Amino acid sequence: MLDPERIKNTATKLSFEDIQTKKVLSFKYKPNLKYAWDNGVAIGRYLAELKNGRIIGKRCNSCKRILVPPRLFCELCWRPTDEWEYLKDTGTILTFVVSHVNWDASRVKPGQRYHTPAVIELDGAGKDQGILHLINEIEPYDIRIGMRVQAVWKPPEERIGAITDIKYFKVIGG
Amino acid sequence: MVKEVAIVGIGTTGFRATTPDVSYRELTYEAAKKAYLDCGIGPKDIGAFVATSEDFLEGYSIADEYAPDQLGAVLKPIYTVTGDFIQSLGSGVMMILSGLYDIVVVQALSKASNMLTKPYMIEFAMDPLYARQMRELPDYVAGLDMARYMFDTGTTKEDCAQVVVKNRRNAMFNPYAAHGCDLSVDYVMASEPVSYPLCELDISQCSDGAVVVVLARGEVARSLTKKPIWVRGIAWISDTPNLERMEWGKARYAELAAKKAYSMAGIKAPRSEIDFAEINDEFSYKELMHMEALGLCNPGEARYLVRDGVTEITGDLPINTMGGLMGIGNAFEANGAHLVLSTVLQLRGEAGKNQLRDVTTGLAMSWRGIPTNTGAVVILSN
Amino acid sequence: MGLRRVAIVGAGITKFYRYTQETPKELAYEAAKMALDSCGMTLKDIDCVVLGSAPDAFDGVHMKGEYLLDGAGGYKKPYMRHFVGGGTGVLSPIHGWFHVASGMFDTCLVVAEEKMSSAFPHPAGAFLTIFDHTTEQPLFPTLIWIFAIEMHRFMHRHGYTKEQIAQVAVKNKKNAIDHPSAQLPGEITVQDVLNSEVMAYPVNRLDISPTSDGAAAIVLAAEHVARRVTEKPVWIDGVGYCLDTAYWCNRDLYYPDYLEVAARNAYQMAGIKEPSKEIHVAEPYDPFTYKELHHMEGLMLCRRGESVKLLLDGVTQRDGNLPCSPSGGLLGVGNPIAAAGLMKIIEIFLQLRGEAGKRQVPGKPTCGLAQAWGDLMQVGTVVVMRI
Amino acid sequence: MALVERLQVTTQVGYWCGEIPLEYIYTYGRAGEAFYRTLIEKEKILGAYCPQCDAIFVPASIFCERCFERIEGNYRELEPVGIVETFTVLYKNIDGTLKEKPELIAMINIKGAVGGLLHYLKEVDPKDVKIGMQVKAVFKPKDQREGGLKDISHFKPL
Repeated sequence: MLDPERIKNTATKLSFEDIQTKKVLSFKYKPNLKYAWDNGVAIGRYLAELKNGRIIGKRCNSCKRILVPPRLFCELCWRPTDEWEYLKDTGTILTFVVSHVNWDASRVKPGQRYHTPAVIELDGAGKDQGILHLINEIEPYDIRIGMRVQAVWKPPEERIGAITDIKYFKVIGG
Repeated sequence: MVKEVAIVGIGTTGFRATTPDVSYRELTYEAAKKAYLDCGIGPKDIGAFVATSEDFLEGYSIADEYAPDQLGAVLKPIYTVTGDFIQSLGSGVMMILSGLYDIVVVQALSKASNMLTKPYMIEFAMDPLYARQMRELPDYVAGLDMARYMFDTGTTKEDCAQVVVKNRRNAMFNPYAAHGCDLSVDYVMASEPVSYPLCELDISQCSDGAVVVVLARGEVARSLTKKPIWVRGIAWISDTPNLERMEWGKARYAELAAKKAYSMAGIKAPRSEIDFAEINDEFSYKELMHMEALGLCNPGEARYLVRDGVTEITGDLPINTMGGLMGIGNAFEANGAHLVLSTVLQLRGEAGKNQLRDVTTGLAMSWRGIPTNTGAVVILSN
Repeated sequence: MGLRRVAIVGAGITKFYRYTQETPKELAYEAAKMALDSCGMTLKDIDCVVLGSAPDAFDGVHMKGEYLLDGAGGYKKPYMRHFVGGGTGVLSPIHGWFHVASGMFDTCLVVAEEKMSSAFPHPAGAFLTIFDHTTEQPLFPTLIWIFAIEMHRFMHRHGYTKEQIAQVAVKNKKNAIDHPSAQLPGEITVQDVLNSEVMAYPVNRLDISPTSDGAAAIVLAAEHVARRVTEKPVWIDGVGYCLDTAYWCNRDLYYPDYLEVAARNAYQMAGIKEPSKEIHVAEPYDPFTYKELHHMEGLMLCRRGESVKLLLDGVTQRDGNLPCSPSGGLLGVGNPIAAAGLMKIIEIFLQLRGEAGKRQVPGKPTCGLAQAWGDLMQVGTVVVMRI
Repeated sequence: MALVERLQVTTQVGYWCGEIPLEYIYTYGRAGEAFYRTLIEKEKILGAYCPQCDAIFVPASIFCERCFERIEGNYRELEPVGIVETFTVLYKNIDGTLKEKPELIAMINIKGAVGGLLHYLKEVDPKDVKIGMQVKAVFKPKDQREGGLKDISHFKPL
């Protein structure tokens, strides 16, 4: 049997104020964790094509998918992937979210648009072959699964070879 | 331990200071592909996988997510050990001995070149209540340890420099090594002080690389390869994590792990039954300290062995024949992996120019580095 | 299979709070010492120690396993930390099982700990860096996004509604009233859930388990030791764990295939053919309301699309035919990630021994399972236990 | 070797920069709080006595790591004096820059206890420092003490 009395003494409850007002001592620390991750062959090509305003995948002839983001091997068939293949920048919303919070759990400020990330199945990539990106130019709660969307690109001079070279996807129907 | 678990396949990308042309996925896939071809298997033959990684070395908060794809482990049993490769290898051995699996794959990789703030990452491993509040370059811990070791054993900076010269020269003829170099003792002794007595060249430089090992049970192992390398003993021990209470100048973790591994392997006199050893030399003095802790020589005697060439490839007790960390590189969690790789290559007779003649039993030993007191030992024989 | 039998013989758990003063070492110690005391063992009787703890980003210590070592009793012992994100808590007994079942060790102390309150401004910030650093992080995602994405997909494919799914929070928070470690127990209504703050549609605040500080521990022993230590050893009869691809956008999230694979492995090892009948009590992982249902289906405790029916018919209540999360789950007791998974293992340990007190499910259950989940919608860990 | 395709031109090589943006506030726990309160208020070093191991362990903790007994109630206040178990001369800062003046860092075993503190050694010429040397703590003025290791400014020869 769990002993409630003993369990009560295992931890000392605090509140955020206890720490802020120094009721208990503490040590503040900001770690310095910086990285430069090698893109390699597949992601290197993916980012380079994004800079050209194109989305590229790599086909796996065994499971008939076009892998996006591309990789040099198909993780399901565990074999080298085949041809590179440009994908249209249109697709279908598989699922989406209306997020009232930011990445650090703070709430989206009143007047600011809620974040609306979605998994977008890119045309031609194959069933469920989606990428994560943002939806915009539509009221967050008007978005529906199944809607057709198209990428809205940054102007060429602003593109740096990043997933954010696509500003967002806008709804074009459905 | 009777002949029950063997290393049947091993694959590596080799170790280089930087690997800018491949992503960590492509690096690992290459090592896995070679390991599976080495023993003629594919992912469908593998019962389970054990990956090795630490979050902040990879730059992720849950780095184990990115392990399965490159190993062919999608929708298969796989988990990550946040420890040294030899600990993961120990997990793989236990998984086979448990009876659940016949073949288990164990992986480790290093992308040290992608880590831009290494000293801060090591500081981040220290206890935030005490040692971390010094906010100093963590190498001071090795400086303190080296100073005490030299005080206790009379070992000199010259003896330590001899280790660097030996290991980096051995690495020149190891195609998988990143930091081979022909140095003189005086050259090493002249390097800039970092945390005296620890100088620049007393510290191993980092390298990138991946290693994948295939373990198999007894009869399955014999069916997969003509040269199974048997795991005769494996153990890992952690001494206190508190720098404020540890025994400076000693490697008690290595002593205790070796004792357990020797008893499993039925080894009574390590000095004569162990033909060669590939052991942690992240800092020059550590090779000597570890030799003594492993019972390969008496306390304070290691320096004479290195001075008299006993631990050279041509000596009676070759140590770090393929370069150790000084020569192959400090690959963090993958250190144990390249030490095991070097041991397997020698036992298979595939060590090329550094090949030792008629060796049967090798020992690989790893330490997890500052600020830990965790070590692991594995004894392999052909 | 002629496997060496391994039993759980002791258990310990701390109180779960949003903020605690204790250091991670002290939390781990409190749980580990309670586990040893509960079966009259001391650290001298322990051959090896296994530690489960989720991302280092919460407690704020790199190589956190090494830091926690003395608190978990690993001093000068074989000590190892494993890690599969949220699934860690149920992987801990599995990793411990390997240690003992291999014959290399007779006893193993398994400790799981998490102190999320060290992370500021909020532990959720740590989840930014679980996403692919090049193709996803630039969009500043947070974990709640992909929970909501998965929940939305789950609702869309089965036609489940938020009102139905909210019943899980009502059930679990009520059950948690009887759990001494509970952080957020309480009597709430479906309406409370629907009216609580929207976090990321379709997820509201009361759909989510809280972040917590806490630790839990169990003692494993080989059969000959277990029978000496306790008359009611609880055998680990089935273990299963599995990861899916990290490319979570390239698979349909409505059904956890990886969990089905893990469950099949555990059932096969335990000789279970009909899980929905042979499992008497279950602790599926419930970091979010919909996850308990999502996992009941993956565990094959019911057919796909039928989990809500079981919930609404009261089958999963404590007095139902298949009680789920009688402990109060992560939603009620709290979610210190790895310790939350081990809390569920401990609940089944106590239920099978008839020692769950006010939480005890009727009918003297003899076979139960605990399950955890985590990573990028990607890992299932399952343990089947019998008495 | 195993990759079907490789980068052929060096300009194709690229990397993506990023960091892990987190911040932490660590509370000191029951024993750590007592340790630093004692340091601030009484300029003493708090240890904890373990009856089973018959030793006082510094810094104080609620449990003995060796025998796992609870020793929370056995705190002992020790004089801030000890001996140098080992020492080093640190030339570089954590950001890799050279220190203007090398710093002496030592492991100081507190007298009468197992364990001690890592800290700076000052007011001594590095040449005169010996292992086994007696040292004592020099505290910051009380109003500058914030509850941290640096409440002790440094150790100096006795």
